[in-house]
Parts: sequence; structure tokens; C-alpha cells
Amino acid sequence: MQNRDNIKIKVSNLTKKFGDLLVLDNVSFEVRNREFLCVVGPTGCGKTTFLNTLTKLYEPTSGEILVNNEPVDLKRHNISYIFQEESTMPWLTVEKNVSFSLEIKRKTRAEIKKSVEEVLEMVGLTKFRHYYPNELSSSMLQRVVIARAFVTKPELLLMDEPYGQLDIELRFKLEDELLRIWKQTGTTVVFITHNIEEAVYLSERILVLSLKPSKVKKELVNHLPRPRNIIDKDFVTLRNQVTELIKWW
Amino acid sequence: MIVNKRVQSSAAAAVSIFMFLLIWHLATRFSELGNILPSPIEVLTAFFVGFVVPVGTHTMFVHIVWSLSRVIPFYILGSAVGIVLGITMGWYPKAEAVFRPIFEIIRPIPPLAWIPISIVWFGIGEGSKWFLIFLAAFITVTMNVYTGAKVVDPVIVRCARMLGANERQIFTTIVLPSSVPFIFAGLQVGLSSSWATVVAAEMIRSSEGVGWIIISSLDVNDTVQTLIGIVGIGTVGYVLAIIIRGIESKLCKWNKRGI
Amino acid sequence: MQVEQERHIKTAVKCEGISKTFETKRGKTYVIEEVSLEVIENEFVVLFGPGQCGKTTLLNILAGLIPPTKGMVVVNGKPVISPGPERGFVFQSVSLFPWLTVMGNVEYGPKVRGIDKETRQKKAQYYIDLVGLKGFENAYPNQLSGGMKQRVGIARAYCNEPVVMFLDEPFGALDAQTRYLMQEELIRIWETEKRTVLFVTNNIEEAVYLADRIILLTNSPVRIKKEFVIDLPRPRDYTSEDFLLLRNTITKMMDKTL
Amino acid sequence: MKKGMKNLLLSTGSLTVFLLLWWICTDILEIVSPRTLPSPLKVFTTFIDKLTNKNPDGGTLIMHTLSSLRIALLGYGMGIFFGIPLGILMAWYSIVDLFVRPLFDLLKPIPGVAWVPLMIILFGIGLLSKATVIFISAIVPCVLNAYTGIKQTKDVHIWVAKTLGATNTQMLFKIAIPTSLPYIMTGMRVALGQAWVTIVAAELLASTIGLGFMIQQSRGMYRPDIIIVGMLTIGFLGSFLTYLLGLLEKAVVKGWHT
Repeated sequence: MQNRDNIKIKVSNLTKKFGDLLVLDNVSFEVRNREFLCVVGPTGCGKTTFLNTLTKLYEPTSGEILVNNEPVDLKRHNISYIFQEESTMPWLTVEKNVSFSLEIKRKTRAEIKKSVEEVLEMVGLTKFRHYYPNELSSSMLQRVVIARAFVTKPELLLMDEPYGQLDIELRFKLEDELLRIWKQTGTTVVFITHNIEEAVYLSERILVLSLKPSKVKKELVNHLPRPRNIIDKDFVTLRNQVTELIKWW
Repeated sequence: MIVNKRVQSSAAAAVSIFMFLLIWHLATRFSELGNILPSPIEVLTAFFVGFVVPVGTHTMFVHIVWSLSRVIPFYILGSAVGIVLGITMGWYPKAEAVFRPIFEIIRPIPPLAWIPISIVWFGIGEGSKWFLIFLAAFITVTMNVYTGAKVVDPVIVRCARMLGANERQIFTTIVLPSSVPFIFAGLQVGLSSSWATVVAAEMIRSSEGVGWIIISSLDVNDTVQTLIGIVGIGTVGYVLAIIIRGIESKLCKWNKRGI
Repeated sequence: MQVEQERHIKTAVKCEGISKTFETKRGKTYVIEEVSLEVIENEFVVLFGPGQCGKTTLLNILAGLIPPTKGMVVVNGKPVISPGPERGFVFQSVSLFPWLTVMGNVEYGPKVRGIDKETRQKKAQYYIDLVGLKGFENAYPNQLSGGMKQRVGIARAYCNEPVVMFLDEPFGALDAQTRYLMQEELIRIWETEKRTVLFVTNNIEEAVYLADRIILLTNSPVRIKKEFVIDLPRPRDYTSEDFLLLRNTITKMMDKTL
Repeated sequence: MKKGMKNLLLSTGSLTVFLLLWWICTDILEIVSPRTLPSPLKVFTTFIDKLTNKNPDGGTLIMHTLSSLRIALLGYGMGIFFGIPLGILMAWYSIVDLFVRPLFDLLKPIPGVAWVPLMIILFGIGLLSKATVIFISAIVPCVLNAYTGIKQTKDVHIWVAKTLGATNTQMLFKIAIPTSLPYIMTGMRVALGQAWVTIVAAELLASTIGLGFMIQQSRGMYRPDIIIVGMLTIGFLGSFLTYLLGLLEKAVVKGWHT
């Protein structure tokens, strides 16, 4: 039952070329409101280009991107994007890093104070508000970036393999935290990663990309009940199914 | 796509330089600036004519050769000593402890401030100029190489040790190569410092050289000569810098980051 | 009879009561406490534990890079006091020599130990082919991808003909899929050129896939919590029944750091 | 910290040996005539005397220092005031880059000292001509370093701002300029050095007061002791000003792991 109004993003025939190097080849898909979509593809499938073109950071060669049925516009739509590359600002304290988003959106002093307080609490960084990034571990930096993304209460959250470098125990913890925040705030999440197990663990739906020039190879709905267990039967079958679509090694 | 970017930037460069010369030309032609500053055409023609007709005692070419003959040998000597001292001070803490204090006294004194004492020590002839040029190159190269040799990546050193390299091999096969980018940075800065020093030394006391051209123009109040002197100094300085950068890109292929 | 049979299996690495304390401004920190372990020849042993819990310090001590505060390490029958060519090491950040080509990096070990150009380049070529970098001999490190740099690191350590190989989380910086590839490649190389291997990681999938034996370490200070013999047949399947079961039990046993 | 102490001892040792050698060659054995190299004692007494004594060059050390500082800092201040914004604009707006940079590249290879004769012809030997020369030699490093600093802005920071709907000016002031701050500080330090060199050169060539004038004048009067006093003062002031700039940098540039 796909009614018109609950589609958050509608992408049709999105293509991206750098000179004559074709990276995205006629990609079309939809993301429903409040949905947790995982996009997974083989190494080198141009996933950063995928998200950057989706948000018009890279000008698409052709194709159309609609958010709430209007062409995507970063100045009007409340979108947050967590990049794979470490993106805290070294010259700002943790608190200033987080309030950066709201300052850009020109919110009032009081509003900024309240939301920053809330989100620092949510990711457990209240004690570290006056630290500088070069004084924090990589997992703490990752939390600053997550706090900065959630402080604006985005309607759409894009994440480019944010937990790629963290060790397994921390990754499980941050993934569960992300699911909790996603449930709590009701944002729509597009989470792109190389890690197939992570995609199966987090997603309600999985978009499988092909190698460059990447196309949408398959869409899989993920019916696994939550909380999910990575060693239970159905989880493993779904994981193997996705792996078969991607396996290049 | 990239090609036309380079064409675009050089086209813009041509346009902006042309505009600059045009404004300069119009200013000298139509305003009273004209009677103290020559027009660009005058300067450019005089510059090329200067290669045939002598400016003062020699042609431009000979002046330039005179200046280069002073700079090149002692720039190389100063740089060589600078590299040796820089690396030893950077890598061996004992050497650093011994040489650093004396070096730290000499370093902040600009080479030009040595002009009077160098004339007292080496007379007004070539000797004092050679000493100053040596000093200019020596100070800057030592400083750059010293900082370079101090930041050798400890993990790479540990790697070499694990592979069985002894201390001498660590110095020759790890410390030296990893200091190469800093050596070239030092050579580049050392060159501009030496070139500035020879110009200054020639301005203080000399009978030929690019420095002489611009200082002697003062006596005859001839701004054309001053300007062709400046153009000469600028072009030679630019060419020397290109040469060093060329050598670096050949020898230092592995280090994309080149200054 | 059992003891008799034991002796002729040679011990490659043995350490007794290894402890390490660091003096810092805020007083002493105990990083390693009374670790004793034994690794037999050509065994692939994984030191596994949460986060940055001093596993790397333990590995550095076993390899002779840093001295223990207490206890002794014996490798190949000889006490370990300083780094030596009979112990190969692949660092987490690989750190190849940026000014040397792939061939230059791999032949560096034999070169500094004075082996003549002809033999060492032949040997280096063998290991370059072994790690699958044929054709990249003259490339510089800044032209290589993460995975390829790791391969050069492994070839460089192997080329020095070490008795024991120490690898400190070499695949930490690679993406999940390239990591699977490198794990398979490492096992292929290890099965062709058998060496004793001590491998440090905090990735449980990697540990279960690679190890003959996993030594689970506690959080700081580092102590041996439990040893697991992994007798799954090779090549192992990440999603097989017993693989996942084993992985789950070890993860549950792991100290929580957060 | 024992090793640190040893090095400290070594440094003071080598310094005293250097002074002793200098003292022995001049005062004790008189190998070198005082007209070419005064003894350290003589230099020290002259320093004290010169603080208040006007002759032989018609100005006390303090008057010369103040005059040199005044002109140098005036030209330096102008250099920073115009140079840094120009460098930022050149790096941020490609139009400015395309048209202004070529002119700037013409200026770059010409040493500051080469402008002295032209400025003397145009503005006489007073304050204006010297300040202009210093302005030219100080503006070059300011523009260069500000330009490089802005170009170091990381794409990912720009993307973060763009995703939040930041305007171009917001990105310039909230990301590009903070990123370039450490480079601007380097530029200011280099410019200070250039300014200090150029004031000495200008005073050597044509002036009636200033440290450069003092050392040039005392050469004519066979007073090498004053020359050395002048040189040491120039050196000390140069490093003292750089030290002050370092304090400013520490206060302004926070959070960067230098």
C-alpha cells in the first residue's frame, strides 16, 4: 500500500559522470517516511558518490531527486549527513562542534542551548563538552559527529559507513544506540556500508548496488524481528543471500 | 577538462598582466606620475637593449653572470654544510646539545646584518660577498633540514630495526632519505635568501652585478635603470627557483606532496 | 609416551611471567600482568581481546621491540633482548619506506643483512609473486591501495626469512570486504610458506577464521583469560553453524570495556 | 630526566667553551687584533655604554632600536592588514585568483631589498620609503600563507556545512578561515622575519638613524664592538618578536595538534 504522501525520497534515473567516467548508471528507488534503508555494495561501488549525488553535493549528470515531493534543496530540507571520513572541526570544542549545525541554521541562543544539552546527554558526551577533538579517542569523535547530526532533529539522515573503523564491541553498541535514536526521533535513515552483517542487522529494507558503474542490482525487504541475533538461522540466510549478490573476493 | 583549466588560467594571467601594464602605461602618459616613473614600454625595451648595449660598465648579461658567479658556488657550499650540520643536529642528540646553542645565537641575525662585520673581516671585495652568501644559505638550510631530521617517523625506524638494520644503516637508509623533502624545502628557501643577500651585498659595495645596477641608478637618478634591474633580479630569481623545483620533482618522485 | 611425543614438537615462542608497567606522571600503570604462553612451531596463534587493551604492547615484548618489566621471552631457543631478523613484524600502520619501490621495500631486510643483490632480488620476487603483487615491483607506496600496502608489508616481513611472524592488527584500516579477501590471502600464503604466526586483533570474525588457537586476553591489565583451540576445517566458512557458535561463545566471554 | 640534564650540561659547556675560545683569542693571546674582532668583555662593556652614550654615531642603542622597530612594525602591520585578506580572497573566489595571482607571482621572486633604490627615488630616504619597502616584503608571505591555508580546507567540512544549508559566506567564515588560521600565523611569523631583514637593509643603504645605520656607521669608524652589539641586538629583537607572536598564536589557534 504505497500511498503518495508517505514517500520521503523518490529518486528516478539518477546518473553521475565524472568527465566520461560513468559512476552512477540510471539509479531509481524510493524510501518511505521513517524507514531505515541500508544500501550495500561491493568495494569500489562508488557509495560516497551515491550519497553525495543524492544530496546534490555532486551535481547529478541527469535524473531527479524528490524529498517530500519537492526537488531536494539543502537550504530548505532538514537533512543531516554523517561522512565516512572523520569530520569533527579541530578548532571547536565538543559543545561548539555540536552546536555548529544549529548556528548554521541560525537558531536562537536558547534553542541551541537546549537541543545541544539534550543531544550531548543522549550520546553520553556531557562530561566532555569543553574537550577539543585532538583530546578524544576515535569512538568519542564518532559520537560527536552523531550528536551534531541529530541535534537538528533531521527529517532525513544519511550515513556513509560511520562505524567502519571501530572494533566489534563498540560497533554493536553504537548500532543499537542508532536504532534507539532512530525509533525515538522517527527520522528516515539511509545507511550505506560495505559490511553486509551490519546492513542485515540494521535495515528494514536493503538496496544492493552493483560494481561501478553502479546500478540497483536488487531490493530486499528485511522481515527479521527485532532485536536481531547475528547467529540465528534466518539472519544468516539473509546475510548469505546478500553476500552472493555482492561477493567479488 | 583539465587541459582547458590550464589554458583558462594562463589566458587570465595574460589578460591581467596586460591590464596592469596598460594602467601603468596610461598613468605615466596622462598623469604627473609620468615624470618620475617611466612607461612599461620604455622599461621593457631598455631591458632587452641592455643585453646588447652596456648598462654602466657591462651588459645586462654580464651583470647577471657576475651575480650568479658569486651566488652559485657559495650557495652550494653553504647548503652542503647546512645539510650535514642539520641532519647531525636533528638525529644525534649529543651533536644537537653541542651545536644548537651557538647556532641559535647566529640564526636570528639576518645575513644582511653581517655586512659591516664581513667587510671588516674580508674587506670590501669579493670575500665579504662570498661569506654573506655562504651564511644566508647555511642558516636557512640547516634550520629546515634540522627540523626534518627531527621528525623521522619512529615506526619506520622500528620497522628497519626489526628487519635487522644496525644504527649506521638506520642513518644512511632511513634518516637521510626521509629528510630529502626537507632538504629541498631548505634549498628553496636558502636560494631566495642567498639571492636577496647577493643583491644587498652588491648594493652596499660593488662595481658590477644586478645589485650594482639598481644602486648605481640612484646616483644618476635613472628610474629606467632601477626598473630593468628589478626585472632582471626578479626573472633570475624565478628561473633559479624553477630549476630547484625541477630537480626536486625528478629526484623526489615518491613524495607527491613536494613543496 | 605422551610427554615423549611432546618434546620432538619444537617450541617456537615461549614466555614466562611477562609483566609490563609504565611510569607516568600519574604514577604506575600496570599494562601486562604475569602472562605465560607457549607457541609451537608453525602454529597460527591469535591474541584476541577488546579495544586497545595492551595486546600490541604484549606483541612488541614478544618480538623484542620493547623490554618487559618482569619475565623472559625465548624465541627459537634464544632469549629475546632486542629486535632481530629471525622475527618478522607487520605493523598496524604497515609503514612502508615511502622512498623505496615495492621491490626496494621487500628486499630491504636481506639488503641490510648483506645478502648479495642477485639472490636477494630473486627471493624478493618470489615473495612479491606469493602475495599477488606481480607487476607492481616498481610502484611507489603512495601509488598503492590499502590492501596492496598490506601485501607489501607481509612480503617484506617474509622476505627476511623469519622463524616467527608477528602481525599487529594489519587489516584494521581495511573495509569489511577487502578484509575478508586479505584474511583468505594470508591463510593461503601461510599454508604455502609455513611459519609460526602470532596475530593480534580485536575482530572476532577474523580471529576465528585465522587461528589454530585463540588466546583470549582480559582488559587492562592484560592477563590470559582463556585459550580456545579452533579445529574447524580449513578453508573456513564465516557463516557456518559451528563458526558462528564459536564466535558467539568467545564474544560472550570477552571483557566489556564500555 | 637524567638524559635531559646531560644534554643541558653539554649545551652550557659548549657555550662556555665558545665564549672562552673567543675571549682567549682576543684578550689573552691577542692572536686577533681588537680592530677586527673585539673580545666578549669589550662587547659587553660597549653594550652597557651604548645604552646611554650617543656617540660615535649620534644615537643611543635605544634610540636606534625604537626607530627601527617603529618603521618595521608600521610596514609589517600594513603588510598583514592588506596581505591576509587578499590571500583569503584569492583562495576563496576563483575570479580573484585568476586575475590577481599572476600579478602576485610577478612580485614574489623579487627580494624586498631590491625595492629600496626605487622607493628612495620615489619617496626619498625618509620613513615613507622604508615603510613601503617593508610593506612589500611583508605582504608576500602573508598572502602566500593565507592562500595555502584556505586551500587546506577539507572537502568533508565543506560538505557538512553545505548539507546544513550554509551560505557561501558562512562557509568562508565558519570553516575556511578557521582552517587557515595556523597557516596565517606562520605567514605572520615569516613576514615578521622579512620585515626585520628589510629594515636592516634599508638602514644600511640610506638612513640617519636605526640599528642598520648604527652598524654601518661604526664600520666606518673602526668600532667592530658596536657592530657586534648591533648585530646581537638585531638578532635578539628578531627572536623576541617571534616569541611574542608565538604567544599570540597559542592564544588564538586552539585545538590544533601542532
